[in-house]
Amino acid sequence: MKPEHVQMLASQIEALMLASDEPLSLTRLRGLLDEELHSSDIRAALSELEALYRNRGIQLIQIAGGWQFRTAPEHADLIQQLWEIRPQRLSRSAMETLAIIAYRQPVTRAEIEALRGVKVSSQMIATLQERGWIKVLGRKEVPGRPHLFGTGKQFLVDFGLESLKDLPDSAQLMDEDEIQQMVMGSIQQHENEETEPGKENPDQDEIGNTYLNANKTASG
Amino acid sequence: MKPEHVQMLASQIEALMLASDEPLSLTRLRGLLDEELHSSDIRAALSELEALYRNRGIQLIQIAGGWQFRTAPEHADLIQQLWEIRPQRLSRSAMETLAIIAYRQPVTRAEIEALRGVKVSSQMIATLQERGWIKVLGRKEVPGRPHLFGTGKQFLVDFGLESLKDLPDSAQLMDEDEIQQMVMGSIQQHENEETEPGKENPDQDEIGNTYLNANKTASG
Amino acid sequence: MSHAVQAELIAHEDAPHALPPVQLDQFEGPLDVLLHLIRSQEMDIFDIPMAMITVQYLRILEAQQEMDLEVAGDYLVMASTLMQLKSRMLLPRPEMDEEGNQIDPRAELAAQLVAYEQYRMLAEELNERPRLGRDVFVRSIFPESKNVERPLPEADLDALLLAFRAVLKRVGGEVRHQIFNETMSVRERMATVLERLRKGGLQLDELLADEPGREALVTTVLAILELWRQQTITVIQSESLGSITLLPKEVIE
Repeated sequence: MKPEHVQMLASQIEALMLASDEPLSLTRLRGLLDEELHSSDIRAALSELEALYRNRGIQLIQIAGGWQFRTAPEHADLIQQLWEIRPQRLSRSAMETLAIIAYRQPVTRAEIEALRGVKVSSQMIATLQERGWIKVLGRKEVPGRPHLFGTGKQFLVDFGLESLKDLPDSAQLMDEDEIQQMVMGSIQQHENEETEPGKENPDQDEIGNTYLNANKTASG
Repeated sequence: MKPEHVQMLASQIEALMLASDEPLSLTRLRGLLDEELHSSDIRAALSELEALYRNRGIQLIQIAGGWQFRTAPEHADLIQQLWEIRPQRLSRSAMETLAIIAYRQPVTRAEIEALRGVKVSSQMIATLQERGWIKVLGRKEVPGRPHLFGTGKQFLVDFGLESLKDLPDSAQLMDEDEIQQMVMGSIQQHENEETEPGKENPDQDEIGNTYLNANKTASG
Repeated sequence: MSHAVQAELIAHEDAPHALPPVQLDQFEGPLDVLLHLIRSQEMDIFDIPMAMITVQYLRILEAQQEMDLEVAGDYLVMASTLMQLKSRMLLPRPEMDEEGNQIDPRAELAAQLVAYEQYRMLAEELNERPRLGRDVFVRSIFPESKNVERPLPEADLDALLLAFRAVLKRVGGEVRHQIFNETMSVRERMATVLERLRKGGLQLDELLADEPGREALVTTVLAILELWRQQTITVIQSESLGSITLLPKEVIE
């Protein structure tokens, strides 16, 4: 492979390493990168990166069958200081995952992914489990027998909830416009039902339907 | 400061940047690093890092008053693949509303509606608010005391801006008076041309071009 | 040649045939439609042929069969503005302001269009900027060396609810209704039942024995039915009217 290709490859791998929340294995990298690449090309780019980051504040290390960026061990104290000042906030994606598990338990990872439209990493699940906020309730009897997740006791304790019933009803979480649309919808339905026999008020009916249809088109 | 000190400092900053979940400001860095350091030393180390990461898969970007590591934009597809993300599209109307708020803040909903010529739904305002892109800055002291909207910090973070001054083309943006003048001027010119004897087919093109050029400059 | 005559001539030309058909829902409002008409036909924004543009605008409006009433309002207001401007352009004598200068009735509309076009363009530019989470990404977990202890994340109910709202929004009305219609109490009970079944099978009576009151009983039954429907548990009744046994699909290793 030409040097500029190795460099391009190294650039791609560098970006993947930063964005990934799991160590990336050679197999995974090959799956993500150009399919025609040989493992040896990827290895070459990885060693180049490893060398590049040697003796720097960031290192590319091999762990759990893959590669990952870590801060250099000599800066441990500094990092400790950085983290002590402000406790970690859960990332937005972790929050969404937790919320889906809370409202939708028991739920599988695939179901969470379907709702979020994004992959849910093992690392994220592990973080939530470690915190005691979620736990495995059982397995779903579908191919692969995936774990079913639910919230743990610590979730109620930490979020100040007596029981899951104290979580606001999901309907309460809608905003003004959505509620108005729903109300309009049900009023209309009601009116349709009422005027059905004698058709006493046909005009209103028609306008209402137009409105409803338009809404459906808009949301569809 | 000696070169090896700058290098040590750069290494420390590099590690902090990797371990922080938000952009780190100069003040924050100084608090974490050796107290006897001057801001200028930190700046020097930061520029060295910035240069080092230019044209790489990872970049050190100045954002919302701080610095942060981000993947280079050219690897967007790759990371989307890694995360199995369907890139979220924001509606044009949401983007238009956001643009008006960003460039015209503080601005009321009625003013946005007047500019766009359509109603702005509460839902859209809520969506932008939830993302932290806009927030209520206060109320306008006119009848009804409507909310005044402006952009929030997350807007800078998500759109990769150091401050509002970095908004593209803000200098070229014409305000109401300037537009008024431009329109009056152009229309006047037309009338003159049209009343000029012998000029039956006014050279509309020329004025159109001037306007288009002005537009191009603004977008460039 | 006066505006009036010019406008009349154009109106008779039946120009719209040159325009490719457009749908109203491609647009963000009446100003967007007008700008499309003006720019695609290379008209001069400071000398808009009112008669032609009004005809074209109304055609697009007519082609749209169903319209949200609220949105329709904005389009209709513009239609009446256009018609009014068109008729003002037909007046034989030009209107004058206090200082005796000619007033072009279209000035206000032109200013509105210029202002809107600016923001339309800026919105596009803003949208094209590399955006965090779409084009550029940051690190989301921070696994540093072993001797560094990371404080545990803090619980924040508001953030949790906000996150859930965001999910609800994304999945949209209908899907949302299908997915989140069970009440929290049933969900909670489903989790409890599953947990109790972890150690092996249970008789239905055993499971229902501890339930205080009718509502709790109903909730548990609903939870069992839902788990059964989802094929998370097996329900066995060996003889009619015999006892019912609930089993986890397979005891967890």
